Amino acid sequence: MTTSHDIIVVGGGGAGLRAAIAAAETIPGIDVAVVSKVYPMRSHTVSAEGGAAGAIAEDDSLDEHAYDTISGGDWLCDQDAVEIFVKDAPKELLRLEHWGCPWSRQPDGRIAVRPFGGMKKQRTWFAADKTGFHLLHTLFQTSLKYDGVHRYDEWYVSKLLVDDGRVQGVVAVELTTGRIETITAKAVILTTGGCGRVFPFTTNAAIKTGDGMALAYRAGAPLKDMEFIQYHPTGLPFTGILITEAARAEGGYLLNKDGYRYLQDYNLGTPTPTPVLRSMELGPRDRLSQAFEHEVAKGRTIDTPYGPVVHLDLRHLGAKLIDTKLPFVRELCLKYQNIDPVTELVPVRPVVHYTMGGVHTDIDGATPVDGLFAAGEVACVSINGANRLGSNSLPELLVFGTRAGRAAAWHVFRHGKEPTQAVLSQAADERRRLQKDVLEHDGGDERISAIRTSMQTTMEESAGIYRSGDSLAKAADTLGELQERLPRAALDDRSLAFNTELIAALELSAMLDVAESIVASALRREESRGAHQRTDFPARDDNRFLAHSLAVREADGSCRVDYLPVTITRWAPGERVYGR
Amino acid sequence: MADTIAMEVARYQPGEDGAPTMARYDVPLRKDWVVLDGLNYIKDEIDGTVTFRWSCRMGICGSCGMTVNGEPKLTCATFLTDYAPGPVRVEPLANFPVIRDLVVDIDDFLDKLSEVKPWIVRDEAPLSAGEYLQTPEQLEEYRQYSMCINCMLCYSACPVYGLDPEFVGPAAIALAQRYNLDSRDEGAAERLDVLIHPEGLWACTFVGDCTRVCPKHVDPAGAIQRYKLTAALDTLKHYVLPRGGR
Amino acid sequence: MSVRQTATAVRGRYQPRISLWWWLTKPSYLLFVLRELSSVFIAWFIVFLLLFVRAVYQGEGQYERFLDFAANPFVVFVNLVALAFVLLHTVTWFVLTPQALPLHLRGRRVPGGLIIASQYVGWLVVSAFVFWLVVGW
Amino acid sequence: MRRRRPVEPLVWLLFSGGGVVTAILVPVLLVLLGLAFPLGWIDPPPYEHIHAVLGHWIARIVLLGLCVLGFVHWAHRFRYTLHEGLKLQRLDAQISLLCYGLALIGSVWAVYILLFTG
Ligand SMILES: Cc1cc2nc3c(=O)[nH]c(=O)nc-3n(C[C@H](O)[C@H](O)[C@H](O)COP(=O)(O)OP(=O)(O)OC[C@H]3O[C@@H](n4cnc5c(N)ncnc54)[C@H](O)[C@@H]3O)c2cc1C
Ligand code: SF4
Ligand code: F3S
Ligand code: FES
Repeated sequence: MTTSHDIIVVGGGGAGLRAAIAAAETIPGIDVAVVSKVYPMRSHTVSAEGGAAGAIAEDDSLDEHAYDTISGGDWLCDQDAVEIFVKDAPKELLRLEHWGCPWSRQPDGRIAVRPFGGMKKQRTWFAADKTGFHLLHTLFQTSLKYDGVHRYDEWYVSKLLVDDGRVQGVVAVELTTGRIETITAKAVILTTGGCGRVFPFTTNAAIKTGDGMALAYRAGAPLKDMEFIQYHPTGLPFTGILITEAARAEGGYLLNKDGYRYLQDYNLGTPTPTPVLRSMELGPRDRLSQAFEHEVAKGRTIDTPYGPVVHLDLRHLGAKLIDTKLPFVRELCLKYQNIDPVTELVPVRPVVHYTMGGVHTDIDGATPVDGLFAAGEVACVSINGANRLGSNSLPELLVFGTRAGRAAAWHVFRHGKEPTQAVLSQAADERRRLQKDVLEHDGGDERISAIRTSMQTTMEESAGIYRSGDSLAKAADTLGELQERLPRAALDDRSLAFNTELIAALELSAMLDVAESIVASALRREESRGAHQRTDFPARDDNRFLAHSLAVREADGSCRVDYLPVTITRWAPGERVYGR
Repeated sequence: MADTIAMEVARYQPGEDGAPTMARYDVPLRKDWVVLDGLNYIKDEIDGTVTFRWSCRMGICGSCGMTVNGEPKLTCATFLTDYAPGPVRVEPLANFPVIRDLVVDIDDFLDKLSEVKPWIVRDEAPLSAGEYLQTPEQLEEYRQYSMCINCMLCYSACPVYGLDPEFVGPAAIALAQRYNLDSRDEGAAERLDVLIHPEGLWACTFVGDCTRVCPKHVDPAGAIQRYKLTAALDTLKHYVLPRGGR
Repeated sequence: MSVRQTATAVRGRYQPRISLWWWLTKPSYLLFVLRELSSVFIAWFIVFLLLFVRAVYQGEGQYERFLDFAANPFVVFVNLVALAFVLLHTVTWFVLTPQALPLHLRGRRVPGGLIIASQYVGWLVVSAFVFWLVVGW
Repeated sequence: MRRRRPVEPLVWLLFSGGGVVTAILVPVLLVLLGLAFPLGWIDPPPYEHIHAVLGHWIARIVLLGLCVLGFVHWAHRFRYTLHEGLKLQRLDAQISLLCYGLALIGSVWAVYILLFTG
């Protein structure tokens, strides 16, 4: 069966909903479909806690936000994109305010802003410590008022249909019934989020399996800067639940096993009782996570069944401040770790959190494939460079979600074409593949969960906070073997109704492709920059690598890495300085 | 502490089973494992066909609601040890049609949610005019009702919804109230028109279990009662002062 | 707007049914039904009250007869049960008032506990007044 | 377009009013009339006293309010109890007629006694 829309938005998170609304508002009467593998309000944007950056304070300026972003990204950001980003971010956040987002306020009723890691000024808007939750529900509820926005809730997109050099739709499985359907469109916007689940220990939800990256990669769009994986310094051990940076912004300390604020040993400034912006605990995430690894090496961390940890100390903040500014942190600690941060130390360790890289797009979200757009964490515009600053991602998905939505609407209006016959037969092939090779595949001797676990441990061991050429090369081999094992996996579940195992198999296949691109890009980048730290190349090398990596899928499935120069407008590459 | 615990999981395969049956699995009993970890263990290690929803594992996405030993719970926030020595009975949320195993159909809620217009109703001011001012006290007025994660535990606990599927139900009414009480909103009258009919507010007989089971302390029961009072006074005004008055 | 083909979607769903005895399945449900049944005893007492008033209006003889009727063990028993239900009604009603009626004093929400407490105080005052009125001391 | 206003909200208002009045007044009256006097915990007041109290027009009005609201309170709650407790949703029209009808009859009786006798 085939249905068609003008635009398909794959993904119902912050980026997807914002793009859908923007498209609906740009061209009246346009028909937009939001296809999401979970109900939109379940998307991972819901988990974001700390806030969203947008310069509005009187002592702040767009240039300072741009500079913090660019230096935080170790000069790998495209500066034209950053300039657009910082200019539009406050507007988008304001629009969310008009749509009902319950931003926290100052006593006089104006928006309140808080400090955040790596930001020199207070510019992070927040809705207590459930910013992403409120942002996503505001967007979702607002989207309900647009008649032109049609939702496919709990549909999994398994393939992009590309022919004649342009994208023409998707093939998707309706989870509840197992129906495999072709949905054609004149433009497709990917907003499927990141791929944290490639790693074993992550803050990311179960759904963050890099599907969109794999879809684009297989459809011929390159993946940019995939080697840059952000570790957040403070995750709860075992669950990987994130303790937001706001906990440090409000004055939390990081202590090693001797109760010592160890960050002072790593060029991050000198300890002060109250937080100082861009210093100590408010340094950028990559540096904090790296400092942790050094503490492990020095034997100054605390051992637990779930690996080494350090302590986050919030006790001196007092119950009152914690309950008003960080209620969710306290709730999470109590509910999932059985710890009360008002009286106890919170064990934390670095945890995979965010993918800086993603589908290569221009500043309008357009990918090199005609009609294919991407926005949000799945995309790499790039404003995050080698390391994203906390609270830049929520505004990113609003700003570039909007731009992609608008650009896609105009694309449909100006260049929209009907699907070709070839695409429909492609769709039929994909249907047959899902049916025969996956669902009805017999006689396999592999378990999906076993392959997934091997992939995750391989990634952690070789592409973690510190990497080396040897370990990466070995990882590339292992991933190749796993790719060969995957077709031998058989499903226990042959049912059509809500077959989560089928989805798990498709997700695993996406994750393997993405993992290969991460390892290939990391292997080629022989320098250390931001979140990519090579033990065999410890210095930054602007001569060779002030460039974006582009992972391109070859016809045989292997990964080729090209480079693209970084756009520099006003800020020449300099040294990243914190704590001074 | 014993090192395993038995989990009894409801299984239902559409087209094959007439009604759900219970299957029994032994899973490791660990101090920090929640019911959802037990289910994932079963799926990964014992039986890949066991079907349930989950995502965030931090009590915020609202997808993992199930009935645990008779009570609606977020399974990612319910420790197995609380049920030791077991067995732990895991069933789908009550009052919803079961799609498969532990997965229920909640589309009915989404339709009702759209009906109550959960968005700011007013002519939008230009962005250049800046934010709509809202003091922390005004924010506090509706904050509690904005915390709903749409987990459907309240619907599962509400016997009225089970008996009368037309009932708009706790979370949707609480969300309508969330916008009514928002100082930026002007849509209260429109929403009242939707909710003033018998299946709207009045079907609720204040059983109160919705509030008792809500993991986010939304207090939908209170929201509905407040709403009834507003609706009643508004109607009174309408009859007493047929023309002016509003 | 959600796109879902109802025809296929509905097929094969298991539609759970609520049993006639649902209110016995959880303590909170049982309490709810008992609370609702308190209304029956309220109705009974009002009838009882009206009979009393009528007797008083009809003269001393009728009044004495009413007192005899009220002293009938069966009537006393019914009233005893009624009292239990009426108290349940009073207590549950007071508990839910702050949920339904958020009060504000100088821009701040009055805490629920305070509302409940002041209801009890009011209740005691009114009861004392009625007692004084009826009994005369 | 505004829908026609249903009467449900007004009935609910009466129901709630009944809830409040009965919650406050019924316990003390029930203890006195139903238990304390018949069981001799307290001597019943002399006839003249009680006649004087109940004959006063304020007492008549207050008691009328209590009785009418109390009946409506019963009718409304009992209707929903039958409706849900016994799964009789299909018979809602008949049940409503029965409950509110009885409440109406009771109220008329109360008016008769309190305003037109003694
Ligand atoms: C715990 C946590 C806290 C964070 N805190 C902050 C913060 O304070 N500030 C900040 O700026 N950023 C924060 N971030 C980062 C930020 O939340 C994310 O980067 C951002 O929400 C990603 O949004 P998205 O719209 O791109 O994707 P998501 O919200 O992840 O949505 C992805 C969507 O794609 C759909 N999808 C995926 N694959 C498919 C498929 N194959 N078929 C159909 N649909 C599919 C999913 O169903 C989902 O709807 C945080 C991240 C985490 C993990
Ligand atoms: S009101 Fe509470 S229980 Fe109901 S859906 Fe919302 S969060 Fe869940
Ligand atoms: S449980 Fe149901 S009856 Fe009302 S108070 Fe809650 S919605
Ligand atoms: S998994 Fe998200 S709420 Fe439990």
